[in-house]
Amino acid sequence: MTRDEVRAVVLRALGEIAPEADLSAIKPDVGFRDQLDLDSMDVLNFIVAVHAALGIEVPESDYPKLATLESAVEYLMARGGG
Amino acid sequence: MTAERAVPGLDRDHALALLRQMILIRRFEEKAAELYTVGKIRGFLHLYIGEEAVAVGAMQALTSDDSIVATYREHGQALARGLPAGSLMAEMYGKANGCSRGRGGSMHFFDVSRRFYGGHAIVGGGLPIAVGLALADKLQARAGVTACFFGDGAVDEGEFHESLNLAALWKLPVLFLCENNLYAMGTALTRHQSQIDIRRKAEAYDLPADAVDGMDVLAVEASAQAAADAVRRGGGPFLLELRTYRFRAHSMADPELYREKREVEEWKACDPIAAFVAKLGERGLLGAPDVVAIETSVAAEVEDAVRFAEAGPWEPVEDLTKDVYTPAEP
Amino acid sequence: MTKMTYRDALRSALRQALRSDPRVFVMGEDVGRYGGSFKVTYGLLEEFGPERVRDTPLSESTFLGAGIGAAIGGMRPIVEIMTVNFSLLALDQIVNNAATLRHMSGGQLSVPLVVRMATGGGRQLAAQHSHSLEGWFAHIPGIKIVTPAVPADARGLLLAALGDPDPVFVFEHATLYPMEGEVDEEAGPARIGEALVRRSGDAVTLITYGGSLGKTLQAADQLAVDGIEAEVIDLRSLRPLDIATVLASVAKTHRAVIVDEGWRMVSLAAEVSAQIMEGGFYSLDAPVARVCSTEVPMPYAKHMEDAALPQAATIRETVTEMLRAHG
Amino acid sequence: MPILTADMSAGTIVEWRKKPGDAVKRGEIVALVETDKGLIDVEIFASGVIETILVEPGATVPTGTVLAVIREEPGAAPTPAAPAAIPVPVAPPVVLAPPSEAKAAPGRLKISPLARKLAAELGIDPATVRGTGPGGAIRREDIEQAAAGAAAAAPAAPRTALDRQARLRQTIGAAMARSKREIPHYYLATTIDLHPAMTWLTGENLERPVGDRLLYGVLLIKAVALALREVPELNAVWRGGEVVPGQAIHVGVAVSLRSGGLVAPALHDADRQGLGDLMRSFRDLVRRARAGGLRSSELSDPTITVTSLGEQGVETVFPIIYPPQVAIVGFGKVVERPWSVGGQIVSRPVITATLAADHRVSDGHRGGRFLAAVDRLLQEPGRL
Repeated sequence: MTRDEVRAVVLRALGEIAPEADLSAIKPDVGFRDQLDLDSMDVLNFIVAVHAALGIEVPESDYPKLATLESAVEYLMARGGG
Repeated sequence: MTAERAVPGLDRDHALALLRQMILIRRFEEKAAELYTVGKIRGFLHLYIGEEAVAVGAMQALTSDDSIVATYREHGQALARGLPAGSLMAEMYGKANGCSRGRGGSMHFFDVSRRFYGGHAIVGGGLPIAVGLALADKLQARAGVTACFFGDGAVDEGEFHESLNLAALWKLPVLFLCENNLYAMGTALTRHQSQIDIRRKAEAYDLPADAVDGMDVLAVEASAQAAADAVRRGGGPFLLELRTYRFRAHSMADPELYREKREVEEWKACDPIAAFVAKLGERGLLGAPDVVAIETSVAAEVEDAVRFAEAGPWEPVEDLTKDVYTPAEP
Repeated sequence: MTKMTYRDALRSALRQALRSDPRVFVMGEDVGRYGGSFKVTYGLLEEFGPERVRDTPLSESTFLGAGIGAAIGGMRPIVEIMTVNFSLLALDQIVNNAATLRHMSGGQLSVPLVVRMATGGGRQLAAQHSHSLEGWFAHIPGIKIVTPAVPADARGLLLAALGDPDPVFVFEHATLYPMEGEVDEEAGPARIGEALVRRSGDAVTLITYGGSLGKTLQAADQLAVDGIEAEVIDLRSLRPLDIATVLASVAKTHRAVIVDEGWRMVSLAAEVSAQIMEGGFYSLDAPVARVCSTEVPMPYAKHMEDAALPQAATIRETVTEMLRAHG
Repeated sequence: MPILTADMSAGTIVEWRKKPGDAVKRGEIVALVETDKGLIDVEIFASGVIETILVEPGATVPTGTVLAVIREEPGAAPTPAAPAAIPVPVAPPVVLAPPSEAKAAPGRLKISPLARKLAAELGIDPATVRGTGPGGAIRREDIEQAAAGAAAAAPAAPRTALDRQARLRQTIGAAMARSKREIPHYYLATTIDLHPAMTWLTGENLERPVGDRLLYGVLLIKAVALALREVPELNAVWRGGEVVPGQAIHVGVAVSLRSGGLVAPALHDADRQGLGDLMRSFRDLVRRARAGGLRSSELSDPTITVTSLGEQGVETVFPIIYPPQVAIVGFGKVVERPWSVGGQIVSRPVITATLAADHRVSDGHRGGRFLAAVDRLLQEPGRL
């Protein structure tokens, strides 16, 4: 998949968790939890959605590596998303 | 039974009138049976075929001032009393132009203008009403006899004994007319009464009584006249037992398991209409053309009654509760 | 206004009717020579004669049926059935004739009949002489039911019954005959179908009729001591039932208790409760309560009969429990 | 086939008394029929000659069926044809005039008893709720809508979202005010070492597929649920002036709604569910709470509530009890703290657990035992 396709998957996952959020306004390098006021339940649902879409199992220890839009795309591309 | 009554010079017109009334009842009932089989008449239907002489004969003894209380087998009494065949047929259709506005049906004909105070469907339920009507006449010093028709079944009810006692005790002008047709629905008289000579029941209340062959219209007329005269003399009530037989089932739903076809045929041999036609023929009071003329005019009258019923309106449902109570004066 | 007993008030109405209308006559067991089993018709035979004050044989079905026939025949009969317990013998005439003939005849027949009966228990007469069956009669369309609880109504409602073109049944609780009260002998007939507030209050509405009014007022007075002001409504007639007056009161108090000497199940109280629920649902702060007779053939022994019948104490406890649970 | 009895709808031909070619006269018996009332003769009302017999003996046919064809004599009166259906007028429903509802006393709220009871239980002031019942009467659904607040509503036009949010704010406000006014709260707090729980959890999640991973919140809920078995008086509601013990342990879980506001629907029988099931129920409850799909029982059933504000960076929570419950447990955030283990100072993840309870129902002694039980249970996460 291309970077843009992976990026679209991440944004769609975020959209399911925060339906009212304006996805286009998400800053790529600021943590999702702060921008979208996500709690641990939201993060778990985000990880599950990414796994469902890309088949990538993100271990708990790697959660911090998906804290921002950029780092998430980077992480997922590196693990065969690309 | 009392000795054969001598019939004073029988007047031809009167005889033909009696015959026409009996034939009208017969044809009316046959038409009712027919209309029942095609669903025009519903519910219960109790036919009077075979007992015509009782209603026609007894009615001759009553004036327009007299009152009548009858039972659910009252088509014959109603027709003999002069209620128009159309209003009776319409009532059985359930139409608003019926004599009870479609509210009563076959078992509950009413016509207060002719002092016909109803068909009553509770066996024995009409007797106290008749006693009360007679009490009202007596208290208002009004001339008048209340004729109360009931069957042999009613003789079993407490109200029969209470009514005869009260009427005798207070010397009320009630003519108790017991149409003994030998069956209370499916129970023969011998199986529902210990004393089957019903006329003798009156002795217990010190009340005059008589019995007569209910298949002979002239005998019935004479006995009823004598009984009514006795009552009019203010001597109190009279019990007249009219021994008759119904040729049809108790009602439309009766397979007649309780009596033999043979017995019915034997009684049919004494058909009140055929017997009367024969008697009048012997006396040269009537010829075949008279019978044809009566049959033709009766047939027309019955057809008119059916048309009247067919054309009748249904009572509007909005009137459902009308007459439960008397409307308050405005 | 004069002070007279309930029975005297009834007699005053009977006498007034017999004097003013030749069509009126009285019929019943021992109403004449014996002077009436409850002494209501005492003296009428001597004043109006045996034609108009008629002792009857013990044939309730037939002399009530005869009353219906006489009414159809133009008279204004007053039939006395000694007590409601014996009226069961005449139920066929009442239901199938009195209540039915006008409608079934298409409006041709009118039955201007008055039937008076004593009713109720509390006099240790045991099961067969203590019934309170007004609720049964109130079930039947075509007749009217009145239950005078005080002498003034005994006179007023009886006069109203006599003036009514349809059958009216007057139920006189047997304990009320000796009760004294103010009666205006010039007053005209009362109005059938109109309930009265006998005591006003705001905490709860007590609805009753006939023989239970006294106990209900007693209970209300006892509740007042505890600061609970109960409104007491005397229905005065069971059919037609004046539910409007009841609902107006419940809209104010939001609580209702019905006191009815009939047996609880399928009682008159059940019907009033249903109509309150239907018409006053949003006024209710508590389920409607009923104080009725225990469902038992009335026992002879006094302490047992008292336990079976509604009492002022039971009414009071029912109200206090209702306020506690749904305060 | 003639109608021969009052409720006859069909009949069986038993035998014919006539055959084709026979003459028949009005009134004659032409056949015998078996009806519901027994064998009855069939009378003919027309005169003429039988042409054909259409229904043979043994056949059962509905009333009105033509049984035989007769060539009628001229002049016989025709029977009015049997009506296909008897034209009985269709009775319009007789609408009894509804009993006139006595005017509700002015200022009197039109509310159903059930709705009034539910409002009291959810701490909702009915006056703030708009009724959708007859004449504006407030019904159960109206209270539930108010209780579920904004979440319950489908995404609607912003204006109504604001209304709903305002109304939810009012509803929560009313409940909290009433709780403060009526419930004598006492507060206890304790700090719990979560090291055993967190290490167990990390190992557990490694073996679980992504969709079945557990959050530490589930461990806290299960510990609270099991601890309530040891101190049951905290698992109850206050109703009609007296404590009503909970028939089961339904833990209300405070769920923040994305558009603001909070609801605390119940996790039913939290003490009896395994951690996996409890996690699934917990995820489903949060999803439905936020999508507005809560069931009314989930709103009215909690026997205690757990609120966790750790993720908002709060260390210690001093919660207010949700009426009609009699206790509430609060958890702060998990922080690394110096911790003495066998005299040695080590770094340990700890969490502050607080209990607010109704002093009418329990006292500090019992509350303390409860928090101690929660702490003890969390030291053996494998047995939760």
